[in-house]
Amino acid sequence: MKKIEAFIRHEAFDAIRDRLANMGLPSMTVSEVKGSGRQQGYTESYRGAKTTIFLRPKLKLEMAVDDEDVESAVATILELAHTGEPGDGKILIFNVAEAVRVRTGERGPAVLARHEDPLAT
Amino acid sequence: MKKIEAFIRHEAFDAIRDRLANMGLPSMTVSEVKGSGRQQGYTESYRGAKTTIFLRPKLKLEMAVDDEDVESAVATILELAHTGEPGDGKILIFNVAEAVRVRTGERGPAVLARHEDPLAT
Amino acid sequence: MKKIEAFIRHEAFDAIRDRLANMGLPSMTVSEVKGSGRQQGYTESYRGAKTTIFLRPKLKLEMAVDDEDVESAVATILELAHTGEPGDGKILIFNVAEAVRVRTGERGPAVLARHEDPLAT
Amino acid sequence: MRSRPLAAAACGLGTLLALPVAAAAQDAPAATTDSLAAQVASLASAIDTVWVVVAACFVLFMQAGFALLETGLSRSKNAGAVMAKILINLAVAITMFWISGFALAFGSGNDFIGTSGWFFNATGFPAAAGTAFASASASVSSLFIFQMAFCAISLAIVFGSMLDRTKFAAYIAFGVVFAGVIYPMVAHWTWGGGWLFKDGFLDYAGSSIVHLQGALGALAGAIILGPRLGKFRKNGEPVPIPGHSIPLAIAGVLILWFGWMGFNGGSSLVAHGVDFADVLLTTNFAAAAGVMGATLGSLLMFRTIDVSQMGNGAIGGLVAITASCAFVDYWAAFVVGLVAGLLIPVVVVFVERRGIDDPLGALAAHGVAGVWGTLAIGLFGTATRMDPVIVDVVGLPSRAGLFMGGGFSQLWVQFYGVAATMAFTGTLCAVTFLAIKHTIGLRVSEDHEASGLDISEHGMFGYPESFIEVPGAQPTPGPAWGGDADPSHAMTTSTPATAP
Amino acid sequence: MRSRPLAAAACGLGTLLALPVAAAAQDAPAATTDSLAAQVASLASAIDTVWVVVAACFVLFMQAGFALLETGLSRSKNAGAVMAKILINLAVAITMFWISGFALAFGSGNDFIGTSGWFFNATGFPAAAGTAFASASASVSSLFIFQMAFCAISLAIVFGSMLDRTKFAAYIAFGVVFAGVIYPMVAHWTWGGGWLFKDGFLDYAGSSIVHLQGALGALAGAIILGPRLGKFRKNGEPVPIPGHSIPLAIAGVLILWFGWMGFNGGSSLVAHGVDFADVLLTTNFAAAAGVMGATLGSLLMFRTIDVSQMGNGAIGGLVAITASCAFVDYWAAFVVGLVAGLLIPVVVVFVERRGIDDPLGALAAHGVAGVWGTLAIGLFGTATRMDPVIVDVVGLPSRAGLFMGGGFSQLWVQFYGVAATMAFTGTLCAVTFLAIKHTIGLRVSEDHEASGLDISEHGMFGYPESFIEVPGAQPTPGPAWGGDADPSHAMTTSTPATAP
Amino acid sequence: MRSRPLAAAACGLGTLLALPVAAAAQDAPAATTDSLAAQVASLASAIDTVWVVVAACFVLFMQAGFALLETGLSRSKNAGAVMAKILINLAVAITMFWISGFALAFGSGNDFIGTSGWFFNATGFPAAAGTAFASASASVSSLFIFQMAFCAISLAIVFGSMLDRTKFAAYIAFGVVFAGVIYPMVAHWTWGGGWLFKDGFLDYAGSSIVHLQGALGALAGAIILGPRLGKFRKNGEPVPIPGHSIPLAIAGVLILWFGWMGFNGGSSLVAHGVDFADVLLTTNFAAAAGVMGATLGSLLMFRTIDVSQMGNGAIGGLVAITASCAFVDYWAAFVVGLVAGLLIPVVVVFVERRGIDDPLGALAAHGVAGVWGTLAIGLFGTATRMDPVIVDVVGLPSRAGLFMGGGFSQLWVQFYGVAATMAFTGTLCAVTFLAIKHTIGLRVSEDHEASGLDISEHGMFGYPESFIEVPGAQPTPGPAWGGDADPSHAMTTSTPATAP
Ligand SMILES: Nc1ncnc2c1ncn2[C@@H]1O[C@H](COP(=O)(O)OP(=O)(O)O)[C@@H](O)[C@H]1O
Ligand SMILES: Nc1ncnc2c1ncn2[C@@H]1O[C@H](COP(=O)(O)OP(=O)(O)O)[C@@H](O)[C@H]1O
Ligand SMILES: Nc1ncnc2c1ncn2[C@@H]1O[C@H](COP(=O)(O)OP(=O)(O)O)[C@@H](O)[C@H]1O
Repeated sequence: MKKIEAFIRHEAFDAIRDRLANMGLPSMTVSEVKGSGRQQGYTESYRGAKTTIFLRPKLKLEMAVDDEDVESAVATILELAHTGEPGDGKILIFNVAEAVRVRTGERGPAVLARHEDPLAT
Repeated sequence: MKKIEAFIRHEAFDAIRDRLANMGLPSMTVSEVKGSGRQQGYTESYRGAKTTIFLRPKLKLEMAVDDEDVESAVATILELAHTGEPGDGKILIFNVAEAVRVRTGERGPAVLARHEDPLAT
Repeated sequence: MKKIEAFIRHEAFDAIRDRLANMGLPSMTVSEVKGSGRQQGYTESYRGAKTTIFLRPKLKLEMAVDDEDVESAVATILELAHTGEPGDGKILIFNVAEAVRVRTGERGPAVLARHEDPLAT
Repeated sequence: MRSRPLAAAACGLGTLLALPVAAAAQDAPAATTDSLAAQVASLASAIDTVWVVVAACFVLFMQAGFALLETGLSRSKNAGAVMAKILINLAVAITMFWISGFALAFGSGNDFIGTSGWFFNATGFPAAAGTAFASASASVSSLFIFQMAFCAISLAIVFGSMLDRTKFAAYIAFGVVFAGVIYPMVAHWTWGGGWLFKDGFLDYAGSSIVHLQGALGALAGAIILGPRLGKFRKNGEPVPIPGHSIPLAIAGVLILWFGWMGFNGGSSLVAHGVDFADVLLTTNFAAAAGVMGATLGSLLMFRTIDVSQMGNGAIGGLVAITASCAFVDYWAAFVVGLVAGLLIPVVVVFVERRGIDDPLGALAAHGVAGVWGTLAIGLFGTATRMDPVIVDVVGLPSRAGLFMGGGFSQLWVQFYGVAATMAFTGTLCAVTFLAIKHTIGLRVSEDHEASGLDISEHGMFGYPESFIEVPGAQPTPGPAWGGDADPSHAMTTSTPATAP
Repeated sequence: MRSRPLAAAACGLGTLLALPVAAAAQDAPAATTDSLAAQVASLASAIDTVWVVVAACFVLFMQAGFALLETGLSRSKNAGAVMAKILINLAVAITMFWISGFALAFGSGNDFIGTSGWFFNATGFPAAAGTAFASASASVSSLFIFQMAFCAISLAIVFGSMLDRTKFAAYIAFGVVFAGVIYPMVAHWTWGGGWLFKDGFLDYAGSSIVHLQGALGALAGAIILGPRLGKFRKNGEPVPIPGHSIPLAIAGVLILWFGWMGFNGGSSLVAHGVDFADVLLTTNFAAAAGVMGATLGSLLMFRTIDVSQMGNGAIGGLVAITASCAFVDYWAAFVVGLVAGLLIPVVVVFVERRGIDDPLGALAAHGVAGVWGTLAIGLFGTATRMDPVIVDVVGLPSRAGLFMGGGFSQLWVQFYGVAATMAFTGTLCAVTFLAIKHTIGLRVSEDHEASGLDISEHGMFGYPESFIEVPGAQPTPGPAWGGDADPSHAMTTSTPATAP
Repeated sequence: MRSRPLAAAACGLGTLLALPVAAAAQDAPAATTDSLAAQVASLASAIDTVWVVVAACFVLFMQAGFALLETGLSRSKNAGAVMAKILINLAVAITMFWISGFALAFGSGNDFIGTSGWFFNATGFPAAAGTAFASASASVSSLFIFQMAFCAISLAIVFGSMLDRTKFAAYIAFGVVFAGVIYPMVAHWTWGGGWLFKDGFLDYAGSSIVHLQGALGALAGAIILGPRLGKFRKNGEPVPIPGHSIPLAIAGVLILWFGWMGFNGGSSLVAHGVDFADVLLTTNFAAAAGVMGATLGSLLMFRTIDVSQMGNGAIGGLVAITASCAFVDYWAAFVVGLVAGLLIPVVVVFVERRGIDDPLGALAAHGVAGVWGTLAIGLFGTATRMDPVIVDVVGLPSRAGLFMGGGFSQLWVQFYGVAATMAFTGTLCAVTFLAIKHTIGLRVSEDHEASGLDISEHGMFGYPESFIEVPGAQPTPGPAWGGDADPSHAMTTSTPATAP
């Protein structure tokens, strides 16, 4: 079991979510974060006082998947989040020691398995 | 040392936090996230234009604990976050390579040890 | 490759970001979280009804770095986030199984390497 | 016409109205005292009408005050539903006051109810046709607007204690009954020349007629609805649910304060031959004292200076002085407001202890303050100020308040006037709410309440970007935030990047 | 002077004005009928002026209503830019109406255009110098203020459909042309005594002159700008972009409702010798019906009670009754408003289906409702109410609306009046916007739009704390939140910690 | 009574006021010129009173404007505390103006101070008893309300530069001294017939008396308080702290703009026999020019169109024209406003460079603009407009401004009037703030400041949901958001789920 953490642009999310859901991987969590990186800062100005801001709004996408789905999920994100401009973000992959489904108490890879759930598409 | 990440419903949090604090595990971090999963989307409507939204507000609970506390913490979360309806969420467990307490600079499992801290209950 | 997760005070962030950027580690992501820990709760009051709140605003700093940079990054955070009062936070370190740069598709430690990027300072 | 376009403009805009006064002044062969007297009477009516209309507009504007106050004190997931409620209630109040309210309140009839003038059929108002009324005072239309705005205020108060959990349809159903029947009947008793009027009951601008009635509806509604989910812990302890925006709530209070100048000031219904502005002094002194009283009370009771209580203090002071503003001296007005302010936190806690969930504090600010203000006339009223009504109009012997050496007689009238209002309005409101509860339903389902009324009843949040994805809501920083000051758009220079 | 400081105060403050009336009443040897007649005429003028000035202030205040409505319905990344737009547009409208607007609209000239009185040079207005106008009615200054406020409203309407993507400089450029030339010319046709006036075209307070003109600008602008990024899916389906704050938007609607009392009420331009308050009844009935109509329409069409549509319903009802408020009976006013309200969701959907992105719904609420309200006079106008203008002022034979037995004649005039306005204003607005587009540019770059106008055009977000770091924005909980009630600051007791 | 319920209603509501005018018109045996003259005088008073009262209400409403402006420009963790401040300050100002302010300002006394009429004891005002004042102009009560509202405005200005760090108790302490002593004394010098009045110093509606005084308090306060934590970097460079809501701030500006119509317009104190509406033209032209000036200034200095500066430009233009609105021509009003607007960004930067932290920009918008506007009379005043005061009332020889060919005499008076105000008010405010600092304390602790005033002084955030958990604040999506359109609640159809 692996967890994918991807720091991406907001604009990319809808397409990624759709594609992954179609692949049977609708389960994920996103959060609003601010990122600093190679992308240039911007300047705000208020009554003449200026500040340069290095943090920019990004989305953090977290999804735990079964080992066999990691590469396809990463490929999807890579394809759809890519613009070629600085600020495209990074994808990190972690080992998951254990996964539990709260609704059922199930554990292990089954919890993260691909599923063709009509509701979730 | 393990880190537990639980994606849960908002309603469940207060009870979980109380129980864990009573167990000597008051240390945790929560954040507002949006989740997609098996739970059904909902439809918003504005001036007749409709959109189906798949993301729903969830809480992400992160707590690093000593190995011996993992199971009791997971059991607590499982018990109190469980409703049996889709949307109950998932719990992921990760290995922590190292933990440091900023206040003291201490490292290792001691940092995550259970503590009967009166202030924190 | 390692990922550092640090739960810190808001006040500490600017200095940490500056120092790390100067060290060639400008890439990181921060998010607003609420933390519970050893730090004391506070009481709010509305029309005489009182509640004690245990969660306090914190910043979560996430940065994936190459193995060789872990210690210097942790030392920097430790130094600048430290006040000695409860609430200083904790630093957790995780192994990263893989890292990918979305802009280029590159993988591996190179993605997280230190870089003297003028734009990012 | 060519050479006088401005006059034409006036005509085009203004239905060109006969202008008898002006005409007389210019080309009439000679002004006679009779023609002048007629013109003077017409001007007197005009000035009264202007004041009443302006005051009515101020009162109408108080709807914006209630809207902000209520939305500010509700949770943000219900913020849009509050605004929908205000709009539909205002619409219902206006419509019902036109259909039946004005007739029941001000039509001729008996001591309890008016029975003529449905649909504001002016011929139903003998008084309106009477020359005295028509020529000497404000136009009947202006009086209608003023009274209509009052009725809408009373209805708006009702739902302050019912925020965050009431069904949209219930607003309409209750509004029809309240604005169409309940409120006007009680208004008739005093302002329509009914039995309370004949007994010398005084309520200058409606502490009990407008505010207490609204609060009684609020009380009945809050009890029948029950508290919001999560408002009380299992042990009955209240949980703070402090609304989502104190700035909006207090902006609402300030709008109400402003509108009250029309509320009390306009209740003279005349602007000439009387110092109608004097009630604005008592009104402002009481409001100021109300703020101070609630500040002090909050500090003593809660050991904190609760901002929402300060706002309620202002409202409480204003509500209390509404009945008495024309009948008490300045110092007494200050006392009336101060006591009202001090009562606010006490009553708020008392209400909450009873398990009643009143998000706005309407029961304290409009209910208890309304009762107190009405009774205060019986305590602080001066003969000098009361005689013009009690003696000259009603025809009773002169009276004064208890503390002004006048004995208990006025206090007694005030007391049973309030008691009758409470019994009558309280009962009818409770019956109406119960009827709604058992037919179309009064409270939304638990699911809807948890989801928030905005999404469940209106399909969209009041603060959409807080809860759902809005395309483009998150500013996506492109070069516009960075260093590419595009020299081509001179007026819209973006800020140059300073990154080295 | 020593013994009369209050009088002195009056002087110091008030340019010490001759007070002929008072003087006459005191020390004049004897009041003659002639001197009294002069005084009466002066008072008549004063009372008209007071009413017109107050009404003008209400109309000016509507700018705050539009500001809140528009900012509420734009996304929060553009919220500050909306406020900048309101300020600069108001400034431009005032300035241009002073320079050329009033002269073009109300100066003497021909049937199509006024040609005198630039820079509000009062000597350019023969009518103003005429005794009838000067002595009998409101002062020319007060009329200027009133008309100026109207012009600014018309301009404010234009940009409601252009939110979230228009360049700041374009507001100025368009405002100069619209307030300085387009609006006043059409106003001249009717209110300035021009050709439509002579034909008996009726538009009491500007359903077509103010609102339709604004909506035509909005239509031209929205088409030429194109929709916001992300507003339509590739298949043309609209995506909801619901703004960021319904509470602010509806607070804006309530301010507009209040301001409309001055808008319609003040359009009598006189306060004496006529029941000017009566139009406030029709106005409120139509507004109430508009809310109900839009509520019903939204429920039927969308199966949800859209709060923004309810607000648009109120505006639609008010816009529709603006032309007809003085010419129709109460029931007809209700019908006019109800139809306007029902039309709102229909038109909103129709507009969106055409690929036009109108964030505010201005085309429905100001455009279609404006047309409907203007035509409604030809349907529901009564001879009793129309005669004072049609017969007494314009000098045409008596007429009534179609449904009131008057045949098609008035409807026909109303129709071609509207048609002419649409052709003229629509064309000129489109030309102006095209000219702007091809010179200084009308729309911001995609990058700027995505970043939001606030940061890209104004260097700072309207809600800074939401998007950027503000030093100290995040409250850092120190002991102040905890148990250290510092006993030294009595008034500011912090809440004691209860943690065990 | 039975047959005339509406008249009865009027009575019940309105203390049934003798209605001499109407009575005379109907049943008096014959109207004599004497009785008519009395009635005309009474009407003249009534119309003046109506205008003054309405204007006073507008000025009172400006409190809502300041509330929104200040809360918008403070950080959201302090947003509730700002509202508390407005409420308590208004309460204190009203109370103190009643107790001592009106007596000191307008009571009879000497050239420097009034000494009669404490607690608005009307018998303390010989002038009020004088027939000229009582019968010819607005009622003394209405004048009190108007002046009271002015005093409250001046106090409100003080704290704009002290946001985000001042102790609650300090508002009360300073308010008592400022509204009870400092402000009224300076008001007496000019408006109370004092030494500046006798020298021909002109300040029509208070550029220096109201606004400059407030700004001097703001300056003293800001210096003694010191800047907010984090406002300046170690090298002295200012850090932007842009407040939390530009929409609220600019809505506040628009409310102020509206209120200013009463502020300047009502300062005539009469409505008849004079074109009191004319000052509204100069007022609006200056406001418009102020917006343009600040827009241009901001673009030139900052290379960005700062929205808060645009708002300050409007205020600056209005403040500047406040003194001069009745004394300068339209074009000059435009220039006065334009210069004030251009000065805004310059002064804001200058103030910040001095290390003074003025979150609102009050020193620029009320201080420097107030000085400029007062001096502008000495530059642009015309003899035609000044003579009615300078010659007819004060009894000095005719004068005009420097640029109007009048030499330096008026400019000199204006100059030393401003200088005296600055010295006197500046000193007393500084002394008061220092006294507060060394007794009850002026500034909250660093901890409290970091936590925010809302939680530390008021126990609850102004936006609770942003910072703490509110039960049920987060909408919990149950089936209500999904597909279970519950068919039982017809009016409240939830949106059906479309998920396949
Ligand atoms: N090493 C990292 N650790 C955590 N987050 C990162 C890291 N590198 C990049 N990010 C996230 O990705 C976003 C884009 O990174 P950036 O450096 O601009 O892209 P690129 O790698 O293409 O140069 C950042 O804003 C940040 O949120
Ligand atoms: N594989 C996953 N990766 C990340 N987050 C997940 C994953 N699965 C579920 N979640 C989180 O848990 C929430 C509930 O998941 P859901 O699929 O509805 O529950 P269930 O597993 O009971 O069907 C989601 O909204 C999401 O936030
Ligand atoms: N075990 C943990 N897991 C997750 N977050 C933690 C943990 N311990 C601390 N934190 C985070 O760090 C913050 C500070 O922790 P606290 O316990 O007050 O510090 P200290 O360790 O110095 O006593 C908390 O508010 C929380 O956000």
